[in-house]
Amino acid sequence: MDNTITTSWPLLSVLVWLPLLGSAGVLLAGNQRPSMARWLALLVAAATLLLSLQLWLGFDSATAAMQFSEMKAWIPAFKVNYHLGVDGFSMPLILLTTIFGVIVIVAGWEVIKERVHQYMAAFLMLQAALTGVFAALDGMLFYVFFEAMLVPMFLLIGVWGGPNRVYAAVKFFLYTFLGSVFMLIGLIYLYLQSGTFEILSWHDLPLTMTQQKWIFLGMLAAFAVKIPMWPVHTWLPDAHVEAPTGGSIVLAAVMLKVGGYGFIRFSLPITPDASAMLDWVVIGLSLIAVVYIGFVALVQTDMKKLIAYSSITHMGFVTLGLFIAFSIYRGSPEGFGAAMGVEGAMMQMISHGFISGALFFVVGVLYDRMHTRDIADYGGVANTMPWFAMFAVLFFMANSGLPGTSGFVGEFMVILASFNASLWIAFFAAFTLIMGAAYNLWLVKRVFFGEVRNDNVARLTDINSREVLILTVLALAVLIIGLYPQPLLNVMHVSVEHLLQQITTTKII
Amino acid sequence: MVSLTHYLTLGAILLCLSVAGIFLNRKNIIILLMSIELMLLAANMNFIAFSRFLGNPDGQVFVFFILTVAAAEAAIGLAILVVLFRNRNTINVADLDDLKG
Amino acid sequence: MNWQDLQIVAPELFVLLMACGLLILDLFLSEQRRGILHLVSVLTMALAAIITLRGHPALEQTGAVMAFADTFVRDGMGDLLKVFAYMVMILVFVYSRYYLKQFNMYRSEFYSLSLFALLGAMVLISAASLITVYLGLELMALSLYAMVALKRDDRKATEAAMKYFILGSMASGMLLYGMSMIYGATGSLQISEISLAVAQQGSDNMILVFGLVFMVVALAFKFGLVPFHMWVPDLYEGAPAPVVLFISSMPKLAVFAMAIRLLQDGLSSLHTDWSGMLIVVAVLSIVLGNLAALAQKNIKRMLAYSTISHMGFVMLGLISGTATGFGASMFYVITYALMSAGSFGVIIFMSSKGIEAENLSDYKGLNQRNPWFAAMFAMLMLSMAGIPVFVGFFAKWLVIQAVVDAGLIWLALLAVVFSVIGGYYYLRVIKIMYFDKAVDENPIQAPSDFRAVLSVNALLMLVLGVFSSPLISACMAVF
Amino acid sequence: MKVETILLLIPLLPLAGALIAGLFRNQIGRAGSHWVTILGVGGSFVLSALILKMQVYDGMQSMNYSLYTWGISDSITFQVGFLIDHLTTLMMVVVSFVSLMVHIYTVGYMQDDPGYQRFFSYIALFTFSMLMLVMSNNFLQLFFGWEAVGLVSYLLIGFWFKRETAIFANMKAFMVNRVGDFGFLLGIAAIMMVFGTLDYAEVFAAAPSKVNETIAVFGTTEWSAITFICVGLFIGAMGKSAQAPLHVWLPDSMEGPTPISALIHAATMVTAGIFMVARMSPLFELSDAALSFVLIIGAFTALSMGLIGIVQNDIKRVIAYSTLSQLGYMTVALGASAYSAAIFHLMTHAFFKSLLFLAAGSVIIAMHHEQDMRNMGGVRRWMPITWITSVVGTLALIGFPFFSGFYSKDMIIEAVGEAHRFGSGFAYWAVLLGVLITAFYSFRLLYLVFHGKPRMDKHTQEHMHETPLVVTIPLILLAIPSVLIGYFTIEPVLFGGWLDDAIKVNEHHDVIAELSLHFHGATAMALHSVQTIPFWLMLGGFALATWIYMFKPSIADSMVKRFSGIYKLLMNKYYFDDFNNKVFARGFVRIGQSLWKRGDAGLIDGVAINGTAALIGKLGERVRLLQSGYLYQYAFAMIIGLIGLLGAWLLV
Repeated sequence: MDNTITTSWPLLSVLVWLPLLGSAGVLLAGNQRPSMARWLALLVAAATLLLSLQLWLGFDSATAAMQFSEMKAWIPAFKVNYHLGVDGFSMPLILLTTIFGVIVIVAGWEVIKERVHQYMAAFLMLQAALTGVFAALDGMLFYVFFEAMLVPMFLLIGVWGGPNRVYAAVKFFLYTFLGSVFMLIGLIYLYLQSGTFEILSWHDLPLTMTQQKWIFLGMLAAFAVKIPMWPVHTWLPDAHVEAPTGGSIVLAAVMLKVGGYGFIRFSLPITPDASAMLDWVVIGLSLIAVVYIGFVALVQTDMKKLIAYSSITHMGFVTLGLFIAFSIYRGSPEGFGAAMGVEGAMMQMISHGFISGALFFVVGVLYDRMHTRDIADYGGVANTMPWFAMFAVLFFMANSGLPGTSGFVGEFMVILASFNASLWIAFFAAFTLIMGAAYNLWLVKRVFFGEVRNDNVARLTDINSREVLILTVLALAVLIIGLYPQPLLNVMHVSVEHLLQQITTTKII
Repeated sequence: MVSLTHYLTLGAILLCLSVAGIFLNRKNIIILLMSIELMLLAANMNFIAFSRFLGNPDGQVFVFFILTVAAAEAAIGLAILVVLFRNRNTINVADLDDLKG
Repeated sequence: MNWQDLQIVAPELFVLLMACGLLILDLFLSEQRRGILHLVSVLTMALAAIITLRGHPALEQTGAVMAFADTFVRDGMGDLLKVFAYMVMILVFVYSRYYLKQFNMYRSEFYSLSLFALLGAMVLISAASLITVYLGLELMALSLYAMVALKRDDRKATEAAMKYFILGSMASGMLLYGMSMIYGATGSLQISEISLAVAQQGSDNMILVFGLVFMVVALAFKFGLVPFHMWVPDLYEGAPAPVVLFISSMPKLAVFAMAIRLLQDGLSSLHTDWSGMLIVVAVLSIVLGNLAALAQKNIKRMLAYSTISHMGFVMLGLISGTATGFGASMFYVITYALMSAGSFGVIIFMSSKGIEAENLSDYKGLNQRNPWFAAMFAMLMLSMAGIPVFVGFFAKWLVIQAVVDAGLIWLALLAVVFSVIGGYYYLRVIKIMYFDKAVDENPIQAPSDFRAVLSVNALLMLVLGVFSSPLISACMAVF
Repeated sequence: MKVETILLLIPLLPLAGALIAGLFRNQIGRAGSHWVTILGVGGSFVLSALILKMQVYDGMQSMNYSLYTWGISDSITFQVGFLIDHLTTLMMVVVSFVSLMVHIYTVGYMQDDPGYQRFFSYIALFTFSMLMLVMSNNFLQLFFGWEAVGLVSYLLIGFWFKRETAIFANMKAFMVNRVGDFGFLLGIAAIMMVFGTLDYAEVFAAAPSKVNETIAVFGTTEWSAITFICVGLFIGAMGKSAQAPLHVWLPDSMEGPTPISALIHAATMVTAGIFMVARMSPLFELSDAALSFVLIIGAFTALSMGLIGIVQNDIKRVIAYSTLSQLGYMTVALGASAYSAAIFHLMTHAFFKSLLFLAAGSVIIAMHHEQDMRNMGGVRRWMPITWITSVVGTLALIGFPFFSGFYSKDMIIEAVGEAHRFGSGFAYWAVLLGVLITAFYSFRLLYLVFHGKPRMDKHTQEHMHETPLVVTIPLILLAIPSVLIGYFTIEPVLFGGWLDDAIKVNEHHDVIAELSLHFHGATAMALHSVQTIPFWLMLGGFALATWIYMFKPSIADSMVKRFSGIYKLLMNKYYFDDFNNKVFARGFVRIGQSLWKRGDAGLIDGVAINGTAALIGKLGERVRLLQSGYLYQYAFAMIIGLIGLLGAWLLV
């Protein structure tokens, strides 16, 4: 499927490189002129966001071909190309990235006081790497971006993080690094088999079951850690707890999606037979994530940890939705519900981006004022911060999958789809209705409702205009997606069909 | 009649002696230097033996180079030995353990 | 001996003349005009580079030209390695000048010795006969022994020198012994003839394998591969930083060439044998090097162990025995030389008022004290760790690809897993620089040329990463 | 004005009111907020009435159309749309009317509450959600409204979020409802799988052809798909309509302000489940098993909850438990396939129950938010209007002839009597007994509050007075239908086939048809009732209550002593709450703790991650020691290496 549509000007390259240049500029602003660094960073991010809208407007949702694609030889000696392009899967995720590119910078506006320029620059680098990951159509290029994003995040956690930041940062880095090197071997093996690093030509590269199995496991190691799946999820709570607000936002909102995207771009189409054979592993782990992690989230005492664990359960729906297709096809060849599973997974990723981002911002707002994330230190916040409480309740409700919010769409579709595979998968998946409500509402009850717990809470001041702005934007996003997901679904529909057709045709010959 | 094997065996014995000298000797560094010379001689022995039996002079030429280099090596070795002694008033091998781990 | 030959060896000849010249020049220079020596040496390198790059008419048609009764070969690989050798030497000179001044070792010996060492390296690189191999190697080694001992009144330095000398001469003894065996088995010292002879009689010849083992051991020693690595950590810790900087970068290029000459050009028919031996030492080095580095507090020692593991990675390329494999190793060794030069550059940069900054804790809060050079060092460390966009990653990628290509996936897995473990101690350096509070806040000063070169050197890690293609294809082209 | 526009306006007007009152609360002020919401809800009431008129007089046909496409996925088009038939219209009118009354009433009830605007925006929002729920033409939107009303109820129960009890109650309510929704969602998923669509019309059309479809459970065992769907949906209904054992949230929900109890927890939201099952009658009719399940659950609820009502002392809780038992009645009707009877009772109950709640609220205002009946008594003399209206409500509730409650309840009882479904016998006795109990606790309440000698303290007594007009007018307005609605609507609603366009009953068990044979008009029915058991049971309950609470209060206490066991059981509400707290609430937390501490922190992090890290670190330290620093050992290492290689390549 190389009939890719190319554009007149390299939009994707601009989206990748503009933030990088911007970060260089921000660094030059130096430590002495924080405000300049802020404005410059904001300018760059905003410009990128505006440009990225072009992706949405100019996107042709009638084809599964790669669009806006650019192709230049990078390392010809090994057929490595600088090949970018987007389809219905990557385009929304890139938009998510650019949107949060702006949000995190505003989120850290006056909160970050020391080494502002480095902070802002790190975020711009991160954004560039993330955009690159989603846009890359070359295995090596993908890997380069995939790893490159670790460094700025490592610094963000380590420099601006909490008391236990070093442990968290190193854990985050090594965990992901270890996962990804196995993928690297997979990529190299694919190159040696196919003689190219073109992901798209890997899609139709015939492989024996054994080869597929090993490649699949290699990829799984990388993406399972990234997304993260039980039992390789333990880096996430630590990273989230220690990271600065902005870091948590980007980590939850965008970075986790790389894992899900990896499954879509690599595991499923490249090793369809192995995926079909080992789907029970992924499904099992996803259900464990939903139930087990749900329980764990229930008893967290640290708000960020709780949200982090809830992220893991939500990502469980992504993996479930992606891999449920196989057992559906096993049940009935026409595979009714498979597409819904995949689309549900995508919707879940996007919506979780907004919701978790918003939730971490909510916690950040409280943390900036009280410098604690311990639920026990709060109580009756709604008395002193009524408007903030309103937003917070909305987002926590969305997090518990309330219909009308984006949180509902993905879970609903995945549960419906998985019912076609097996009553019991759907049963355990639907368990999230109960667990989700439990940990979200309990937190809301303990933090926002009740009598004012202590003087610190009494002294709280309601959100300022900057915070209102961010929360409003996110709230609108959550509600719009929840009430009218069709535009998004429409964008990915053809690509999903293509993916399903790929995973249903065996590669063993 | 002594055959090539005898010479090679001699060479091998010299080598073993030198090696033994290097890692059995716990006392004097000078012995180490001597052992190293011995090792070079073992190699020379082989070269000469081979070139004699192959009827090819290259080996003997090589030996001359080796001897020269050996001299230079000895010079440097002794020079280092001197500085070493200046610094710590001992040339006891067992005392050279500042650097470890 | 004729004009033809001299033309071929022009670079070596030039370096030789300049080395001797420096010795003489020193006699007529007063204390404060030593700067000239430095200048001259740097210029020498530049000119040598030009001479080398001008190449040789015969090189175009035939890949290689021989000289001096076929004991000296000049080919693409050699020239490429030499050019990078000069480059590294320039780094060495610029970095060490600042150090030598601080530790009042600013005398001509350093320069002339390093030029002689370079000459040895060049000869080694171009060696086409066992004799030239040996001579080049010894010339290099002897100069290095002397350089290590340059810091005459330093306990550690002299101890390191002694250890290095004893073990080094032992290694060359073994090399000779191995050579004698090869000679006996093949009846020639000329490498190409050796390979022919070996090809005829096959690898079942016991003496041949006997000699091979000895030679591999010698090579392993020069690379600093486990279990022949013992000299490396002690030398790195004991020797003065500039010398370590030198030993850790330039000779690796020469030794790599030596490996190619002996193993590939000479004994390629024994590939199955020597690749097996290399696998053993490579695995040991990667495992032990990374593990031991974890436990180090002294940054020079840490880098020593990291060198050991890196050399293990270089072996991975050789093991495959394919052209791409050799190219990969060459790319690795070249980029590693630059990386390590940069890292020791930073160490010199940090050392001030006659105190070497060799404890990791000396780097605390470098980001507050000097964000730019913190960033530079971070880049070097990330490159060593093999994090993408930095050149170190591409080197690792290529060698691992070679191994996978050779069907040794288990080896590839082991390599990547341990490179992750290795990643930890490089990260620790970054952590110390960025996450920890500075102990002494006073800023770091260094001469501008030093700072400029160091910056270039570090940025090269990024540039060579993003635009790795030319160098990669260059390395691939010479095999 | 096009009818589509009208229909669109009906839900949107309250929504607009809610948004304005909520987001611009400070700009528009208190008065502004109640005006905007009252206008919104009033508007939608008027329009709903208009639609009703169109249907009754202008013969408007039922409409089924979609507003917009929510999403398309996998050949399924999720629509948001309206299905407007008589059932819908009836619900719309009831909901908007009661809601309007409550809005007006609230002006008085909440007048000095700081959260005034917030409250109005909430109840308006609720009206919107409830209307969307009843007007929906597909399961997705149904679920939307379903959870949306749940959300608003959550917000409103916890309206006074300072009260620990309130915020506990609202969380409990939401959680229990989520348990119901769990089943509901699985039901919807099953529908998606079996029918491949979520549109009512399509599903109902295809339903008969799917009777033999099955869903695979453990390998070989298979369940009838229809039964699974119906049970799943009904579990949802159990949550919303508070059927045992998911009823536990409703009594606690009384922590919310009284208008909420009237609007949400008596008249509208809790009846959503009843409405839903009636709406799904074409499905339920296909599964006798599911209907029996419904029947039994309903009967049990009707009886057991009424009993608890007897021992309660909090005025609102008594009414709450009576609501529970009335909901039980409706469920029983559903289980007996007498859907229209259920809807009929739903309607009448909406009026008289909200009337009772608002009256109780009015008393509570006068008592300065005192809710314990033991501290009341003799209120009658101060608050005549409240008293009258309460009496009316009570009579309607106990089903006194000619009052609305009489017709609806009597119909249910007779319907059950006619039904021959598994469990109908038990159900019949349950509902009969229920009549007696209802009458008893209703009059107990009436006596304790309005009659006897005042038991409140001096201070309160001095300030006792009738509540303002904004409170009493809604009471009067609700009293009227409580008396009349039954008399006038029983004929069309039950026997006139008014609901036939919505409710499909399989003729084999069409009990209403049976009843219609010997139904000769409302009057006749009322007069004839004198010869029926329920009437006498009702009188019995009345007599008992009068005897005990007017003449011999001592008996109550002696009874308590005599049957202390039963009394304890009732006071503890059959220990449902304790069970849930111990087993579920604490159990879940304990599971979570152990999974976190043992699983995550202990095994994965402790052993696997940090353990490995520590191990590697140790190895490093070990390896380090190899570098002893002794030259001869270095040399030795080299020799070992050499010999090793030699051995490996020469000997082997």
